[in-house]
This record gives sequence, C-alpha cells and structure tokens, in this order.
Amino acid sequence: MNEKNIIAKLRYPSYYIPALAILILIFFPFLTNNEYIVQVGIMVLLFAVMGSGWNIIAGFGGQLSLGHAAFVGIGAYVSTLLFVYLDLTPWIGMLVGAVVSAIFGVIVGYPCFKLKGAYYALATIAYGELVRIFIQNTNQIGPIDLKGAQGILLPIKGHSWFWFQFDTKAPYYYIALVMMFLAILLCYKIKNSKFGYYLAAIGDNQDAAASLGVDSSRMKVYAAAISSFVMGIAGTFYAQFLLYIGPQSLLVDTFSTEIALVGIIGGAEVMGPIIGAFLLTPISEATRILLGGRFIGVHLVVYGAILMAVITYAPSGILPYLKKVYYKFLALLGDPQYQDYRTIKAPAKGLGGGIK
Amino acid sequence: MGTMTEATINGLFMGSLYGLIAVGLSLVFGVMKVVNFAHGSLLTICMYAVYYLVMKANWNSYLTPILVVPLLFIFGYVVQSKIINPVLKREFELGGGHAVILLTVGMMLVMENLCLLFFGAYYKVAQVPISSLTLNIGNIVISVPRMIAGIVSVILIFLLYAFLNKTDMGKAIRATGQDREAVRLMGINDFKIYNISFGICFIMLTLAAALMIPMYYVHPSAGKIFELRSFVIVVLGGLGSLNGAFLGGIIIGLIESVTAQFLSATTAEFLIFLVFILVLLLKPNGLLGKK
Amino acid sequence: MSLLETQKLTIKFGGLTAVDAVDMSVEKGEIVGLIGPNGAGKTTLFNMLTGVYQPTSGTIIFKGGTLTKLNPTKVSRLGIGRTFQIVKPFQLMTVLENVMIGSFSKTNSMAVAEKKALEVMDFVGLTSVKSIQARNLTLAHKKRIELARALATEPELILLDEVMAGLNPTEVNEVIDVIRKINSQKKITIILVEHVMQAVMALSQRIYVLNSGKKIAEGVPTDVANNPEVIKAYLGGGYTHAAS
Amino acid sequence: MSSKKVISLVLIVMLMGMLALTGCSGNKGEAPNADTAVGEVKVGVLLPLSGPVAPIGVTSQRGYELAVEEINAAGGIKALGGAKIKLITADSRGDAKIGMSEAERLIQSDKVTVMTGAYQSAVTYPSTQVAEKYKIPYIVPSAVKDEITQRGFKYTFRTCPPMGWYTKAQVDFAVEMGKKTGKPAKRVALVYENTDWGQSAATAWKVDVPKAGMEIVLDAPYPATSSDLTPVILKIKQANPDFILFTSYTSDAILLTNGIAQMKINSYGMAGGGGGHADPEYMKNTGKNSEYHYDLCEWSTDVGKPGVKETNDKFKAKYGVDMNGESANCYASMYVLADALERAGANDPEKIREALSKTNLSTTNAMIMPNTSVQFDETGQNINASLIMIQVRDGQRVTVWPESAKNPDFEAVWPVPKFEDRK
Repeated sequence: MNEKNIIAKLRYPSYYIPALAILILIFFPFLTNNEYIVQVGIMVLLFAVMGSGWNIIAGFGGQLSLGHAAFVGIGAYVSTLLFVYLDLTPWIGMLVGAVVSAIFGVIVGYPCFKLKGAYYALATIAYGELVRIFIQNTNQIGPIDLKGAQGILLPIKGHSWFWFQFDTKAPYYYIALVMMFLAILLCYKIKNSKFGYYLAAIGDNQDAAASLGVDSSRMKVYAAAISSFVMGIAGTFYAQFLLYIGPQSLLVDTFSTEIALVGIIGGAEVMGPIIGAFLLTPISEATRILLGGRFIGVHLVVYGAILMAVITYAPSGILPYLKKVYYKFLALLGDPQYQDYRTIKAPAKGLGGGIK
Repeated sequence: MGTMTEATINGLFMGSLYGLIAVGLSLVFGVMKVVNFAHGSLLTICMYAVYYLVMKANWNSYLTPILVVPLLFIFGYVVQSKIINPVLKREFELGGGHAVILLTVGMMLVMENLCLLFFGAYYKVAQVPISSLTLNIGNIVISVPRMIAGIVSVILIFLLYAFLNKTDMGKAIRATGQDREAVRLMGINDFKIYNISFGICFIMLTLAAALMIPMYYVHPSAGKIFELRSFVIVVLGGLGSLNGAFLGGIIIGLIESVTAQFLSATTAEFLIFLVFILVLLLKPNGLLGKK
Repeated sequence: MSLLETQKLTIKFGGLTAVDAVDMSVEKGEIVGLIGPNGAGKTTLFNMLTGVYQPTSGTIIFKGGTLTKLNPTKVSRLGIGRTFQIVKPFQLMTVLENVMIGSFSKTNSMAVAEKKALEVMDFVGLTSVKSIQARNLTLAHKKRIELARALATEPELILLDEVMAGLNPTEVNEVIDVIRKINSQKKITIILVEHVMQAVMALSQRIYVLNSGKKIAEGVPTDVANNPEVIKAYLGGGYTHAAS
Repeated sequence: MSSKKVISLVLIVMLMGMLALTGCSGNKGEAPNADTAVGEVKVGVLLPLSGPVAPIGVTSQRGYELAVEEINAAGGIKALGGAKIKLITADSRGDAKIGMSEAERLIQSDKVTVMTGAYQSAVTYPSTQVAEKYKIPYIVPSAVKDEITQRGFKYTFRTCPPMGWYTKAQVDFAVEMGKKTGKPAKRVALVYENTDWGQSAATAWKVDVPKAGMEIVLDAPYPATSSDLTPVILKIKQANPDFILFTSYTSDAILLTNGIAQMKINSYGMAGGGGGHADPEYMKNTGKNSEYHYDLCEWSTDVGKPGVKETNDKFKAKYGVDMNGESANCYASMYVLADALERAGANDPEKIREALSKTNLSTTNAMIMPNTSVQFDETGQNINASLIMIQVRDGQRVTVWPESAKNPDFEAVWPVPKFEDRK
C-alpha cells in the first residue's frame, strides 16, 4: 500500500479511529501532568504484556496456568541480582533473566504437560508456591544475598537509559509501549502460523491432535519457553520500574490470578489480554481510589463477579462482544466497509475461541 | 520421646480433620470432575455461620450442625444448580475444559472478599470452656477439642463412605461419577445428583467448621489456608477417592507435625508442596486413585 | 508384502484380555471391514494400531517396519490416519481450521495448508460449512470433518471407526460414496469398523470378525455372513439383526 | 477477521480507557504540592486496610483520626491561619508494589504535602523511596526495620525505635529480671513468623542474646499463615526454654498463646514484641491464656505520663477499644507533624522537612509516649524513642519496665506462675 493510499483511506472511520488511538497512545504521557496517571498507564501496558505471555500457553494452548507469577519473579530476581552484584545493565539482565525464566518454564513445564486439565492447573499452583516459599526463606545462596522475605531494593544508579532508570515516568511508559507492541506482534505471528494452529488443536482436543501427527509435548514445551521468556522480560521491567522486588508482592498467588484474569476476561485471541488489561487495571485502580479503606476487598469482588459473568455468558471473553459493538459503531459512522455489521447478531468466532 | 509421640498424635488428629475438609473436594471431583477452587472460601462461610451461632446465640459448637447443616446444604444445592450447572453443561457439550475451574476461582474471589466486607478483617476466636481442656497421660498432653475433632472426623468420613456405598442415593452418586451417560439412561437426573453432591460437600465442611471453631480462629482468609492443604491431600490420595482423601489427610498431618518437629515449620510448608508436585508428576492418580 | 500386518496382537487390561492373539493383514488398496458384537475389541484394536495403547504382546508391521511402541503422533506421521468412534472435532475451530490441522502435517505454509484443506473439503463435501465452528454442526458433519482431517494428512492407510453410526440412510449412502471415492481416486487403503452391516458388506473386499477379543472368522463378505460361528456370535440373528 | 480490524478495535478501546483515566484524575493543574487548598494540609496515610494485617491497619488509622480530630478542633495549625489537617487514606493491601503505587498516587494525584504510614516494614521501605524521589516528608510511626533510616534519606523521619532497640530491650529486660530475682534466664527460644519483620527480629536476636550470655535453644520460624501451629508449640515444649521471645502477627499470636497454655509449657517468662501481641483482638481472643505474658511495646494505657488516661478514654469512647502501641504511635506522630507545621509556617514539603529535622518537642499530646522528647538525628531517627515492657495482669496490660515509666501499683512477676498453679 502506498503512502497516498493510506492518507486517502484516513477519511474512513475504520482508519482514522485507530490512527487517533495510536496517536493518543504515543502522546499519552504529554496529555497529563499527573505522573500517577502515567504510572497507571504503565501498569496497564505491563499487564497487557504479561497477559499476552500468559495467553500463549494458556489461551492459545489451552493449558490453564495459575502460577505464572513465578516466571515474572524469576526474570525479576535474575536481572536484579546481576544488576546489584555485577553492575550489569538491566538491558542485558533482561535477556538473561528471560532466558533463565524460559529454561525454568521448560524444566517445570515438561513434566507438568503430561498432566491434563485440572491436574495441570494444580501443578502450576504448586510450583508457584514452591518458588515463593523458597525465596521467602532463603537469605543467602553461596555469596549471593537473596534477602529472603525482605526483598531487594534496587540501588539508584542515576538516570540513564543504560541503567534503565529515569526520573520521569515517560521513558518507562515508552519502553512498556514498545514491549506491548512487540508482544502483540509475537502473538499475532504465533496465532497465524502452523505452531499457533497446533497449539489451538492441542488445547481443544489433545487425542485428536495426536491422531493428526501433532507432537503435543514438543509444542507445549515451545509454548512454555516463549511464554515464560515474555514473563521474564516483564519481570525485569517490573523490578526496574518499582525498584523493589520481594516474595510477598511478586510471587503471591493473587498476582498469578491477576495475570490470568487479564487473559481470561479479554479472550484467547491476540488482542484479548490487551483488552483485558485496559479494562481490569483501571477497575482495580478506580475501586481502590473510590472505595479504598472504606470497603475493603471490593475490587476483588468486582473481579470475581466479572469473571463469573464472563465464564457464564461470554466464554470467548469480552473481545468478540466489543468487536461487535465497535463494528456497529463504525457502520453508524458511515464506514462503507462495515455496513454489513449494522444488523449482525452473533459475535464472530474463530480459531480456539476461548475457554471451553 | 514424649514430644515425638505428641507430635505424632497431633499429626494424626489434624490429619483426620484435614481429611474431613478435603473429602468434600474429593467427592465433588469424583462426581463431576471439577476441582473446586472455592472450597476454602466455602469453609470460611461455614466457619462464620458456626461462629455466630456460638457467640450470638450461645450454642454449643458441636450442636450447631443441627441448624447449620440443613441451611448450608440448601445453599450448596442452589449454588450448584443455579451457578455451576449451566457452565458444566456447556463444558460437557464441548468435551472437557477449564470453564468450571475458572468459575470457581471467580466464586472464591467473590465469597472471600464479601466475607471481608461483611465481617471485617478481624480475627474471631470462640473461647468456649472446652477450648482449653486437656487430657494428661503421663507427660503427654492432648488437647481435648483437637482429639474430638480428630476422632469425630474419622467417624464422619466413615459415615460418608457408608452412605455412598450402602444407600441408593449414595450408589446413584457413585454411579454418576463413573458414567454420567449410563446413569442418565437409567432415568436419573445427573445434574440433580451434582446438586446433592455439592450439598453434601457443604455438609462435610459445616461439620468440620463445628469441630474447628473451639480451637481455631475465623478470618475471611482462614479457609484459604486449609484449601491449599486440601488440594495437596486430594491429589495425594487420588482425586475422587474418599479413603484417599482420608489417607492423604493423615500423611499431610504427619508430615507437617513431624517435619516441623525435626526441622522447622517453614521447611514443613516447603516439603508439603514438594510432595504435592512429586505426586502430581510421578503418580498423578494419587496413592489410591483409580485410573 | 502386505501394507499392514499384525502378529499375535494381544492386550490385557488387568485380568481382562481385550484383544487376544489377533493376526490380520491388509494389502495395499484394499477396503477391509472389521466387525463383531459390542465389546469384541474392535476399537481397542484400532487404538493399538494407532499407538494409543501399547500391546501387551505381539507386533504390528506397517510398510515393513514395526509400529509397536510408537505413540499416536509418530504413527500418524508414518501415514496412518484415523477417525474416532466418539467424534472428536476441534469444537472451537471452524471446519476449515479443523482440516488445516491435518494438512499441516505435510507443510509449514499457511497458504499451502489452506489450499490443501479446501481441496479435501471439496472432496468430502464440506465446502458449504467451511467457516462454521465445529461445535455448531450436526453429527453427520462432524463425522465428515474427522474424515477430511484424516485425509488431509495424506495417509496411506485410514482407519474408520464407525463413521456411519447415528446417521440416517441418506447420509449413510453419501458416506459410502465418499469412502469408495477415497479408495478409488486417492488410492488409500481403508480399514473400517462398522455396525451398519449393509455398508460393510457393500464396501469391504474382505472382512475380519472379532468376538471377545478373538478373531473368529475372516474372508469375503458372503462367506463371513454365512459362517455359523459369526451367526452364533451375533446371537443367531445374522447381519440383518445386527444392523438395527 | 483481518488483523487490521482487530488492531483498530483494540486501539479504540485503549483510547477510551486512557481518556477515562485522564478524565477521572481531576487534578491536572500545574500546581506543585504546595498550598493546593488554602486552610487545609493534606496528609497522605498509607496503611494495610485489607489483607491479613488489616486489623492493625485499622487500629493505626484510628490513632491518626483521633489526633487530627483533636488538633483541628483546637483550631488547626495556627501558623497557617488555622488550617485543618486532612487525612487522605490509601490502602496498601499489605503489598509492597501496591504501597508504592499508592504513595505515587497520594503525592501525584492528591497532592499531599506530607506522608505517613505504612505499618509494615516491607511496605514502608519501598514507599519511603517514592516519597524521597518526590521530596515529600514521610513520617514513619511504627515500622521498625533498621534499614529504613539507614539509606541516607533526607525526607524520612521515624518516631518509633528501630528493630535493633526492641530486641536489645527484650534481652536487657530478661537480664535485669534475672539479676533482681536471682533466677536468670539461660535458655532462650526464638519463635517468629517468616516474613520480613520476623526475620529481621531473628537476625538481631541472634546477636543480642548470646552477647548477654544466654543460649539460644530453639530457632523456630513459621509461616504466618499456618493452619496448625501445634508443631511449633511442641518444639518449644521439647526445647524447654526459660525465656521465649516472639515476633508474631495477630492470628499466629492467638494460636501460639492458646496452645502454650493448653500444653502447660512453663518458663520464667514469654515476651512478644508488639504486632500481634499488642493487638486488642489478641487480648480478646486469648482470655486467661495470655495472663502474665510480657510484651515489649511502645506504649500502654497505664504509662505514667500526663494526658494518657484522657486520650485513651476519648479513644475508647469513640472506637470501643483501648488504644494500643500502633494507635498511640500514629496518634503521637500527628502531634509531631502538627508541631513541625506550626514551625514551618507554610504548607510546603521542603519547609515541613526543614522543620521536622529541627524538631525538639517535649510538650503537647505527642508526649503520651514514654519518651520525654522527640528529636531526629541526621538519619531521621527519633533518638529519644523509648520502649516499655508490659505484663498482662488480670486481663490488663500493665507497664512493669523500665522503672521510669512503670505502673506504681504492679511489680513484674518473674518467673511467672506455672500454668498448673493458676486458678
């Protein structure tokens, strides 16, 4: 498509609305003076990345993991220890952490993948807890000070891209934004490939997949490696952003559940976790701001209720429903390509359309 | 030596109580192949019910089941038929999946945090006269409520076992767990059986709550602590197997008690999860589970 | 040399011998029927042939190599396709996506896989429903999806496990035509387990009969139908009774 | 569906989400965190109001509330034209990452000029770093982790003593009692929950106890969320210590105390270090079992200081329970802040910091604490912070140590009566 063509097409709502959205995303840090709002934006992007990583194994591959915080934690701890002890720049630490996380994902994943359904979910809880209990009670591994339950406070090394530390939120925001776009791209590539189709087949019916020559164990191990690699990257970002990591906040089961919720509520498609993050993180923040301290735990009641409603009424996640509304909206705005959607009834569904 | 004996006795008593708590989880799994992640928060609700009856109406904790059991049986029945069954139906149609598991995760979040909203984050302990009663044999001290809990748990598990094996309803429940389709062909409404099973799960939890109130605190997340244990126990014994749940309970109770004695309570916690994951990997059907 | 051969194939579950020392051989290009009353061990035999179960003893030889100890994935890659007695389509996928999973076994390219899948779907008559999620289709369609999926892997041998059960007579006739077409046009060898006797008799060149895990007869359809042991196995009702 | 369409759809949702967020932020002006509202000083309060530690969070919040009510009723901050103190409370859920995020929000969105909290060391430690970054003074009234004031921070001020002082005071007390009664404790058991707080106490004990010539016969960490603490209790019984030191949250403190009484494990004394042992819920739920227990804490209702009784009566009338160490800490810290605000003469973080660092307060209700004055050293630590040892007598917490603060009507009982001999 040539340049002229794109500009010409911008008169249609289906082009100018996304263009506007991208512009807003890009200039978001400049639209507000309030760093807290930017921080919420960063958390949204970070959850979108973590949700996407979770989605590769759980959404695409149908293996319900409730222990994904462990992979975030491993990425965060590895890069932080390298940062603290070897003065290694987090950019390299991020890759090392992600690789270690991926290796760990394969090691725990390989035996676990022989388990089906509920057994697999239980196993993920177990290794999540094991990692937490281990780190919480280990102060020292050889010469490395793991600080156990106390957690590690990252030293401030000055504000530079090299040290991944900045005095404003905007650079963090842009790193997270790039991470999110890369995650979307990765998921899109996976989803639209033989690998993605195979994962969906395994998630749907493993016996049938095997009868067609799909090597389930190998596919799941690949998916686990990629998924935990993404989580490891997110973990490093998390550590550098908050400058503190500790087992009580990083490795707890509620964090795992939150990551999973983002993917489940959004839906098992590429954009599902992204939508999930853009919906859930603000809900969490809003309930805490509006009700925090007065009605404790309300946001979790809301999360739980949303989850139950989604499972009962929209097992493919909310994405298909949002699409329907969006297309109708485009049709009303007069976009010629979407006029069919004025009367559409059922939401579109496709490959591996969500929770079974 | 004395402490070792005490640790073992305590492990056995706690173990059978764990078994009683886990048995409902195992039953629900055995019948409808669903791991109920809300099990712990259901226990919390039962504990609050018993606690308030003891504190506000001055009931003897061990008598509370007379009122609480029917109430919570009905509650469980309704939850199963109105909330879980619709999703379960779809899951059957599509052939296995995670929908019901996730539904129970949602239920857990809602119930646990509703407890927090309604009852507050305070620890509530019902100090009743029996709470501090002990039995002294030589230099061995046995806590009476613990002993009652341990022994009654064994009896209750046995009664449930007898119910499932001797009565028509029990046989129908077991048959449904083995072959849903066949049971339906025999004219039994399988979903009704699910409702009843979930109700029975509540009965066992209520009874466990009545046994625990004299010696344990109530808190919105009190049940969650037992829930993780229950998962370990039912997997260890074999998901769906009642004697397995009992055996698993005893094993976990002993591991916890004896490891904490020799090493430390934190090591015990680590070890429990290690055993859990090893059993999952090496013998996922558990020690007594059927293939 | 036969395409597939089993020698004293046996499997035991606990004390029960589900398949007992069965010898059979299938030549390239044949359509072979496998019949027997319920519980005779037909599906168990299929499951051994496809690597789902490992035989307790005996061997399976396919194209001169042994299949014993291979898992379903490897068996499929060697060129044996199958359908399931209780259908197992990928419920949340569209028909096209279902068939593409099969065609991916010979290619890594999306475009090639899709083209191949469309061809196969045309062949078995699924084109009209290609964009519908499998879960929303009728049993007849689901059975065809399984057939198309297996065909898309380009097998040399295909095992059909009751592809006609539960279909009405018109649908049965359509499936019979498709199976003939697969055999004649694609030169694929077929073993079919079937309770619909008229179909087995019409399609099969040779028939094996199992009862309680043992092979009790083999031969051309007319011989088998008149074999007294076979009639006894079906409680004297002959095949007309068993077809109900 | 083409990917382009999906992407466009997602972007529009993001757009709406972002706009909604920007919209609800409210404060979008350029104003720095100063003089945002005339006649009002916004104080950001970070506390664990949900999660397992929530009861202590609530208790702490009450302390702040009562002090602010009194200060405002007495005419507010006079140097600021009678400005009222306004508390803006945020829930950390006891989680470090949420605590940091909430600190950020209090400073950025609510424009607070000073912060206080966050009870747990694990939350206080990282959240003070946020405040430091934005140059907002942060008063720490009850988090004891030593490192909080050891980072060279300029904006962190701690009114309570650090952990090292607690453990040392507990050991000093035991030594002193031993000398006084001729029954010195030799065998010490350490029982502590295994998160940040318990682990740092244990680290300090392991230095202090041997230094005082006592032997550690038991080192028993346990998970704060245990379903059964009997194994720990049995270990204590087996170790047969003279003196048992606890670091426990409420739930575990209850289970341990009841279990020890039931097992009739006798020792010269058992001492907690605040936290669960100082929670009114603990007293309510252990009844007679906690009789004669010692607890090292910051405060008690019978501390021999003026204003203590009146304040506690007011507190009890309002909330139905006695004040405890946490609420008193928080209560007093508000008076320290009020004093600093008077001297700063401006609602400006920099000036407040300046004033706080020069604090030398020995009047006002901040003096309900056992210390005689409040002064911060260059690390921000209140050098005069002091501790008391209470003993539970007839269901009341009675101050028995040190001499300067003790309740004249009671003497410490050491060794404590055997469980068998109690009525």
